Amino acid sequence: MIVFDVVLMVTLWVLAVGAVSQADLFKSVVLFVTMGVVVAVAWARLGAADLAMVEVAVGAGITGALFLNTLGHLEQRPGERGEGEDTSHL
Amino acid sequence: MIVVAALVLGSFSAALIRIWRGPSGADRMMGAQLFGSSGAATVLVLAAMLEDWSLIDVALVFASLAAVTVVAFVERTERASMPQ
Amino acid sequence: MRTRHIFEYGVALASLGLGGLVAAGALRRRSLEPAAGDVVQGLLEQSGVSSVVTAVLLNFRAYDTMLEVVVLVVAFWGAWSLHPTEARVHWRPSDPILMRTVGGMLPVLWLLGIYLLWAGTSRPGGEFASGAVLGACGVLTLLIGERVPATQFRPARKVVVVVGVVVFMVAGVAGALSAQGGSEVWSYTAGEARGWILAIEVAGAATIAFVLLGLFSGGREGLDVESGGGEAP
Amino acid sequence: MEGVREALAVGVMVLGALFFVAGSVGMLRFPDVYTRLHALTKADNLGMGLLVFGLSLQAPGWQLVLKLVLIWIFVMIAGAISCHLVAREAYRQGVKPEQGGDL
Repeated sequence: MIVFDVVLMVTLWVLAVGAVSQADLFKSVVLFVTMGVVVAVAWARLGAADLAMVEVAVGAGITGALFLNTLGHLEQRPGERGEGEDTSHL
Repeated sequence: MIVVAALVLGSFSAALIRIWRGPSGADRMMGAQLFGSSGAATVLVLAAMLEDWSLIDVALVFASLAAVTVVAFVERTERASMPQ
Repeated sequence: MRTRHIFEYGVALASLGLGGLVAAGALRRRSLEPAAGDVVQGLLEQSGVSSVVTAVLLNFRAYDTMLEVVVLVVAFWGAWSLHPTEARVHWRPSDPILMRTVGGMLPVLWLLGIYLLWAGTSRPGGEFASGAVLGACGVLTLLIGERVPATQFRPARKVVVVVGVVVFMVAGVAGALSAQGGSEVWSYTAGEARGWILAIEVAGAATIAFVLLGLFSGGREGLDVESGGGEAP
Repeated sequence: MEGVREALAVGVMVLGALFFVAGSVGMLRFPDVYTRLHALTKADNLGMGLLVFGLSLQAPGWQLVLKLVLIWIFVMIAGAISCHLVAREAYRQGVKPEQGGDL
């Protein structure tokens, strides 16, 4: 069991440091989503089933979709898109 | 039981290497997908090890939402490449 | 450049220090007694539910939970008052397999969300888990180019966004009005805790799910049938 | 009888975990996206199935067995969708399958 805990902890550290230190934003997002999954497993290991559920649904599910969505908007700036949409208030 | 947990956790870490090395976005997404399924497996094994069967519900949520990120990933790139 | 690195190292050092403190504390007080746990266990009978977590979240420390929902609602308002995103309406994924499989999975996911809500009174689950799962359902629905039922109607949206907070407040006011001697202000009406908790859970899950969906859609155009026009709720 | 069931459960679960490891090794060692996906998805589905079977033998009630089977079905659906989508995405992005190379 202690091996399990240590592996979980080290994975968590690697993912956390990796997620914030990437230059490639997409890689960063994937690492963050993965970290959400590992955090959820850690909560499950600690017996906090409620937290694990919320963590996996929000951290791995919705936040991942949200970040990927944002990334899409960042990659295609309004100016380059040219659909005649009002960007004057930006 | 502990052997099972160790093996599943081992495949967990393998996914990490794939995410790190890439090389393509698809590879990284694949790694995240493996994290999803082996995460559910780990929680299941934990449920048996700790004899805490309420963790089954957690695994249920894991399994049911595993596809969300992948769908979002594909949708994003597809929509970006589509002529508006 | 230089200052940025100094800042990063500073943050790293501070994090390490904090982590060290936490680790030291964890190692020192190994046999920490679960002080609050016993109190909660003792009072569980009065809480109206049999799940410890739900009892704390929605009865003993309900105002905390209410403020969490308020934070979500404020975040939602903030996001929706920014630049509107382009409409998703005319977009459909080109992949029939994706649409059919996800479309077939969605009803089961809805059921799962509602099951978690129901399970919340006796097992892990409850409004946050349920709201998150339902929100993820909505996100998937948008991702396959479908409309989420009822989100096009602006009055319904306005109601759903605030209902989680309003029901909380109604519960508090009802408790205050029926309080005898003034000591029971902002607690549930005697003997009706379970009913109030269920009402709050249902309303809260609806609000949380809608806020998460609204954050994903990024603005009203993400949800509306026709883009533009109208007011944000 | 109890002992036999216990032993069978553990045996099946170890087998399932071995499939997980096989899938991960395949994902690390195979040459391109498509073969990696193939290794990963198939092995994971079977590994999950065996795990679920092993746990069902230990579960204290039919509701739990029902949930476990539901988990398996969800994992298979999610695996199928993800595999298909990721492969299509890689193909659209122009990732070429490796040809004629040896492993």
